[in-house]
Amino acid sequence: MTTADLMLTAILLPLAAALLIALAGRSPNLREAVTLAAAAGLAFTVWQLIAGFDAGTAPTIALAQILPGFTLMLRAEPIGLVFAGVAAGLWGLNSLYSIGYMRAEHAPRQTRFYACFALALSAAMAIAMAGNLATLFVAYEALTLVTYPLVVHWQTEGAIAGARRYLAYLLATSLVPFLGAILWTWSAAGTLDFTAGGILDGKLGDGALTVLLLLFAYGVGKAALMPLHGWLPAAMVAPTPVSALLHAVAVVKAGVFTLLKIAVYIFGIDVIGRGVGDVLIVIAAASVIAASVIAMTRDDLKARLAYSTVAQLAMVTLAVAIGSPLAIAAGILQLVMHAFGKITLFFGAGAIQVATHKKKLSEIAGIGAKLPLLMASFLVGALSVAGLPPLGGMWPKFLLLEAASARDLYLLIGCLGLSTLLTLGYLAPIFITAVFGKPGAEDPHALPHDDHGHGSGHLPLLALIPPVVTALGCLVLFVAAPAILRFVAPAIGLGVLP
Amino acid sequence: MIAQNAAVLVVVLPLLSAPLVALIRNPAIAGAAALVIAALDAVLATLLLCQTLDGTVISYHLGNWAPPIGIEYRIDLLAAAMACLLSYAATLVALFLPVSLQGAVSPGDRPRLFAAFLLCLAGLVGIVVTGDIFNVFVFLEISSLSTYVLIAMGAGTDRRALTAAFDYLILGATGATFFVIGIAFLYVVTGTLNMADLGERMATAPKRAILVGSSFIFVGVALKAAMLPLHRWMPNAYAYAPAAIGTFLAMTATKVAIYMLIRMSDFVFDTPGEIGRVNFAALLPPIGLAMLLAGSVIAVTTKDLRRLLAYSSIANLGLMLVALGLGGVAGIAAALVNLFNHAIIKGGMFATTAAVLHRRGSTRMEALAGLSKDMPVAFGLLVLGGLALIGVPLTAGFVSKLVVIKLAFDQANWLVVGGVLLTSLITVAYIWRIVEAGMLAVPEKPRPRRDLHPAFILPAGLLGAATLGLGIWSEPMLTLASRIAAQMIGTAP
Amino acid sequence: METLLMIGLLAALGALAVAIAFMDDLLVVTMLSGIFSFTCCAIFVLFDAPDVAFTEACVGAGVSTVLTLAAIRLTGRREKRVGRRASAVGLLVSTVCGLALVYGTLELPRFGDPAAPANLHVAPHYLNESAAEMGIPNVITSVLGAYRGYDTMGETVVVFTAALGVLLLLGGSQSRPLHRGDAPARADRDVILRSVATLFVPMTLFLAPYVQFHGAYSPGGGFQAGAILGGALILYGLVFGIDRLNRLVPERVLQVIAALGVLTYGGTGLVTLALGRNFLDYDALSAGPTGQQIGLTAIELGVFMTVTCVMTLLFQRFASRRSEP
Amino acid sequence: MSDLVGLFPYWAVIVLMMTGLYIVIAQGNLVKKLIGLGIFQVSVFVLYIAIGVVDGATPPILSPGFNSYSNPLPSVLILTAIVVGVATLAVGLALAVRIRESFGTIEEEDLLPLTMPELPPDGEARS
Repeated sequence: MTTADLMLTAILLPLAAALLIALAGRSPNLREAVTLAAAAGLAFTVWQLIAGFDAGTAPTIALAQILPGFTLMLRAEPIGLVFAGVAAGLWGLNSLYSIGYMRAEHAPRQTRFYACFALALSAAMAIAMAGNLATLFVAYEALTLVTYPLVVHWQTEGAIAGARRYLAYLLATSLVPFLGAILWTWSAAGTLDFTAGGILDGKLGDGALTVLLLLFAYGVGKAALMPLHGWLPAAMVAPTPVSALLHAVAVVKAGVFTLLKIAVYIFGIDVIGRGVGDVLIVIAAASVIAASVIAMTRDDLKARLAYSTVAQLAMVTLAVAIGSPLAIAAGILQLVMHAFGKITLFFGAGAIQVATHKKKLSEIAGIGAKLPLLMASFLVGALSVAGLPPLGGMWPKFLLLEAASARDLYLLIGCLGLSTLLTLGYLAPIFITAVFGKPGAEDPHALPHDDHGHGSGHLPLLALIPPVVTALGCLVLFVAAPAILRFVAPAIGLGVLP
Repeated sequence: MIAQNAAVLVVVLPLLSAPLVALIRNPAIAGAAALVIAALDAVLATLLLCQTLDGTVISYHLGNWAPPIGIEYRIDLLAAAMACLLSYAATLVALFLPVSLQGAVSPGDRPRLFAAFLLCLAGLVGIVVTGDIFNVFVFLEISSLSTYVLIAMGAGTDRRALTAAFDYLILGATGATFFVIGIAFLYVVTGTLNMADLGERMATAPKRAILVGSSFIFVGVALKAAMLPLHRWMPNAYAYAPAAIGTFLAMTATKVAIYMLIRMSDFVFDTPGEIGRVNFAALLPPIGLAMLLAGSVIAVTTKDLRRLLAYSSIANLGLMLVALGLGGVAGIAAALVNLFNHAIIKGGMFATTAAVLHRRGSTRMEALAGLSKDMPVAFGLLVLGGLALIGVPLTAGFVSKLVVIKLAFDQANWLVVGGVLLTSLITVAYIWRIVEAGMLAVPEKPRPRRDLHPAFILPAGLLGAATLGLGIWSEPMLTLASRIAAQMIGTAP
Repeated sequence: METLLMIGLLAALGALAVAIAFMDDLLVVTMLSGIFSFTCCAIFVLFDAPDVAFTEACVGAGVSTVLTLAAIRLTGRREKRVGRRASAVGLLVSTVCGLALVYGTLELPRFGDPAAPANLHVAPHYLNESAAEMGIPNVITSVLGAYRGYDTMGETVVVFTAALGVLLLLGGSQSRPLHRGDAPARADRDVILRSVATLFVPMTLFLAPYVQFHGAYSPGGGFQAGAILGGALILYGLVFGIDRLNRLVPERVLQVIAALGVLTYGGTGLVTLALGRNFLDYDALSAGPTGQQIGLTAIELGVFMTVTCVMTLLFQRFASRRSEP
Repeated sequence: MSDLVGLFPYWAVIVLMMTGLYIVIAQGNLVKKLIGLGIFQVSVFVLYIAIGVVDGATPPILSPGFNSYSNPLPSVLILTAIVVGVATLAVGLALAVRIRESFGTIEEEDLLPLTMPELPPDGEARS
C-alpha cells in the first residue's frame, strides 16, 4: 500500500470497526473480537506508515472543500506519526483492559462504549494526519462529540453533570477562541496549511502573535491549561478505561499535540522563541505547580491522577511556549512518555477498583499485598511520570531543563525541579499506603461488596496484563527515546542530539 | 410550450388546482393530488432554475402587456432558486402532511386544508417570481390568509393554535397595510409599480417620500421576517400549527420575507443594502445580533421542542440579517447560503419533530424521554440537525456560520465575530437539552421500538442527508449563492 | 364647494373613528364602522372614483357589517373595558408612524396636481390607449380586467381563500347541528336588520345583472355585481331565516360555483396559453378589441361567480353557527 | 399656506389611519381589533384615491365631452385591496368565533393566562 492508502486506512479502519461493532452488538465476544482485530490492524498500519515515512515523498490527500481555502486534507509528518503511533499502540491494550474492566463491572451499554471508542480513535487518527488547521479543527470537534457518550456512560445524575461540564468546556473553547484564532490566522496568512517554518511570520506583529498564541492555548481546551482545566476532573465520572483514553491516549494528547503542531507549522518555532511565547511560559509554569499542589489534596485516586494530568500536560504547553527545537523535542517526548506512564497509573487505579471496590486513597491501605504485580507496575508508572531514570519519563524533563537553561530561564528550572518533587509527593502516597499501610477502621466499607461474587482480591487477568505491559513500555522507552528524537529531528530543525 | 410558460405555470398550477382539490371528497385522494401538484410544481421550478442558471433573466409579460403598463414576471437566478426551495419544501411536506393530520384534523376538513396548503405555496411562489410591487401584495395576501387558516387547524390538538393564528392575522394584516402605504408613497412620486422601473425612476424622486415609503415597506417585510421586536407571532405559530404545516412554514415563510428584503434592497433600489437611498443595511447587524442572542437565550428556557426550534429560527434569521448587513456580493451570498442551509436543517428537524409528535402525541421536552431507545433514527436526525445548528464541522450549519464569520473577519467587524461565535455556545446549551432529554432522561414506562412512520422517512431522511452533504460538499451551494449575489449587484460572476 | 365638502366629510370620518375607539358596545361600533365606510364612499365619489365607492358600499359597508354583526352574535356584544386606560405603546406607535407619514408628505405633489408623477408615467397610457386597445369606455374595467388582469385573478383567489378558511374554521365538521327554531339571525328578532332588509332586497336583485354587464360602460363589474347578488341572498337569509337560505342555495353548490369561478378566470388564461399566447393575453381569443372584450366578459363572469358564492357562503357559515351552547 | 391646503387631505387621512392603528394595538377585544384594522385599511384606501385625483377632471370613464380624467390606477389597486380587506376580516371573525367557543372569551387580557406556553396542550373535541 502507498502512504496515501495507509493514511486513509488508518482513519477508515476504526470507522469501519465502529460500524461492525454496532452490528455485532448482540454477540459480545464477536464485538470485542472486532475491536481487538481493528486495534491490531491499526497498530500495524501506523507502524507501516512510520517505517516507510520519507519526508520527501509524503503525499497530500485532498478530501473536500468546505469553503474556498478551508479544505480538508491529510498529510503525514513525523510529529503526527508519533502521536498516531502512541494512540494506535495503546488502543489495543486499552481494549483488552476495557474487556476485563467492563465485564467485571457488569457495565450496561457496552456496544455503544466500544463503538464510540473506535470512533474516537478514528478522530484521533484524523487529528494526527491533518494537513492543515481546518482538518485538524474538524477532527478535533468530532473527537469531542464522539467521546461524550463515553463520558456520560453510567448515565447517573453525576455522570450527566460531569459530561455536561466536559462538553461545555470543550465545545466552548473550541467554538469561540479556537475557531476565532483559526479564522484570524486564515485572515492574516491567507492559508491554513501546515508549513515548515510557520505561515504567520511577518503577517502579524509580535503583540498580535502573543494574543493569537494565547487564543490557541486556551482555545485548544483539550490541553487543559489552567484555569480551563475543569472538564478533566469532571470527566472522571466516566468508566476508568475511558479516563485512560481521555488522559493518556486520545483526548488530552490530541490537545497538546494540536499545540505542538500549531507551534511548529503555524507560528514557527523560532517566532515563538523570540518572545511571543513568554506570557504563555508564565501561565504554563504556574499551571504545572498549581495543578500538582491541588493533586496532593485529592483523596479520590482518579481525581488525583486527573490533576496530575493537568500538571504534566502543562509541561507540553510550556515546551511550546519556550519555543526552541530542543523544547519542542521535549514536548513530543513528554506526549509519548506521559501517555505510557499515565495509562499505567489509570489501569492501576481501575484495577484496584475492580478488585477491591475502593476508589479513595484513604481506603486502600494494605491492599498491595493482594495485588503485588499490579502495584509494581503502578510504581514504575509513577516514577516514569515523575521523570526518574531509568524510565522513559526522564527524557522530556531532562530536555526541558536543557531548553530552559539555554534561554537562561533559571526560575523555570527551579519550577521544574519543584514539580518533580511535587509529582513524587502526590503519587508516592498511593503506592506507600497501598503496600505498607495497615488496613484500618474504614475496612467495613469493603465488606458489602464481597457479596457480589467478584469481590476483594480477585482481579481479571485482562485487567492485569495491560498495566504490566505499559509499565514495561516505560522501561523500553527509556532506551527508545533517542530513536524517536531522530525520527522527528528533521521536522523541528533539531541539530545535534544531546 | 410548458418550458416557455414555466414562469407563469409555476404559480398558476397550484393556484388553480387548489379549488379543485378543495372539491374532492376523499381525503386520501386529495392528499395524493396535493403531493402530485407540489411535485409537478417542483419540476417547473427546476426548469426555471435550469433556464436562469446561465444568467438569463426571464421576463414574462402577463396578458402580453409590456411593463410598466402590465404586470411582469421577472425571474432571475435568485427567484428561480427560491421557487425551487418553496416547491421542494412543499413536496417534502406533502409527503407526510396527511399522516401528521391524523387525529388533529377531521377527515372531512382535510381536502380543504390541502387546498389551503397549495394556495399558500402558490402565494409564496407568486411573491418570489413577480416583478411588480403591487402584485407582491396580492400574492402576499393569498399566502398570508391561507397561512392563518393552516395555523388555526392545529386547534384539534391544542386550542392555542386559534389565538396564535389570530395574533398572526392582526400582525400580518397590519404589516401588509404598512406595505401598501409604502407602495402608495413610492407610486405617488414615481408613477409606476414595476420594481425595475421603480428603481430607475427613484433616482430623481423626492427623497423624503422615498424614505418614508421604503421605511413602511421595510416594517411590513420586517414583520413577516419575524424581525425583533416584531417576532412575537412566530414561536406560537410554529408551535401550535399542525406539525407538518409548522415544518412548511419554518422552511418557507420567513425565508420569503428575507427574500423580499434582499429583492427590495437591491433589485428595486439600485444600491445593495439600501432601500431608497436609506441605508437599512446599517440597521440589520444590530437587529440581527439582538435576534441571534435573544432567540438563542429564550430557546434555552423553552419547555417544548417545537417552540425551542422556533426561537432557534429567530436566532438564525438574525444571522441572515447580520450577513445581509455586512453588505456587498459576499454579504448577500452569505445571507443566501444561510437561508438555504437553514431551510434544509430546520426543515429536517421540524419534519423529525412531526414524526415524534405523531408517535408521542406531544413535543414537550419530557415527552422525549427514551427517544434514543425507541426512535433511534428520529433521535439521530434531531441530533444531526442540532449539531448543524451549533455549527459543528461537516454539517451545513458550519458552512453557514463560517461564511458569515469569515466575512466579518475580513471586514474587521469584531462585534459580529464575537456575537456569532458566542451564540454557538448558547446553541450548544439548548441543543444539549434535546440530547439529554432524548438520550439520558428515563421514560416513565419503556415503549416498544417504533421508529419514524414510513411517511416521514423520505422527507426527514433527505433533509438530514442534505444537512450532512452540504456540509461536506458545499461547493454547489456556495457557487449558486455567489452567482446569485453577483447577478443582483450586477458584477460578472 | 368641493373642498368644503371634503373637509366636512373628513372631519366626520375623524369623529367616527374616535367614537369607534371609545365605544364599548360592539353592535354600535359595528354600525359606526359601517357608517364610516359609507362616508368614505362619499369621499370616493368626490375623488372621482365611483367604482371604488360602489365596491366599498357593497363590500366594505354591506358585507363586512353583516359579517361582523353575525360574528358579534356569537362572541358577545359588550366589550370588557377595565378603566379605559390609554395604551402607551399604541399611542407611541401611531404617533411615530403618523409623524413619519406627515414628514413623507412634505415633498409630495399637491393634492389634485395633474403634473404629479403618479398621473404622468403609466396612467396616461391607460387613458389614451385603452379606447383603441379595448374598445370600452370604462378605463377602470380595462385596467382591472386586462392591463392588470393578473392582479384581479389573484384577488379572486384571495376571496376564494377566505371562503376556504371560514369553511375550515366554522365548517361542517366543527359546527353543532342546528335545532329547529334555532334560526339565529332571524330578522324578526332584530329591528336593525329587519329595516335594512326590507329596504334593500328587491332593489338589489334587479341591480346585480345590470352592474355585471354594464361594467364596461359605467362603474361596476364582477365584484360589485357579485357583492350585490351575494348581498341579496344574505338579506334573504336575514329575512326568511338561515335554514331557508341553506335550502335555496346549498353550501355544496356554492362551494362548487365559487371554485368554478376561479377556474373560469384561470381557465381563460390557460386557453390563451393553449392558443400559443401569453397567460391572459386576450388577443388570442380574437384580434383587436373584440378579443379583449371576450376575455373581459369571461373573467368578469368568473369573478361574479366566485364573489357571489363566497359572500353568501361566508354569511351562511356565520349565521348557521349556534350561539352560546 | 398653499402647502396647507394642498397637503391637508393627506394629513387628515393620516390621522384617520393612525386612529385605526391605535385601535388595533390598544384595544383588547378581538372583534374590536378587527374593526380597527378595517378603519386603518379603509383610510389607506382614501389615501390612494386622493393620490389619483386630478383637479378639474372627471372619473376615468371615457366620454366624448371630456378630455381630463382622474388616474384610474389607484382605483384599480384599491378595488383589489377592498376585497383583500373583507377576506381578512372574514377569516379574522371566524377565528374570533372559534376563540370564543374554545376559551369562553375574546378579551386579550383574559386570554393571556389561558394561552401561556407553559400550559399543557388542551385540544378541542376531535371528530
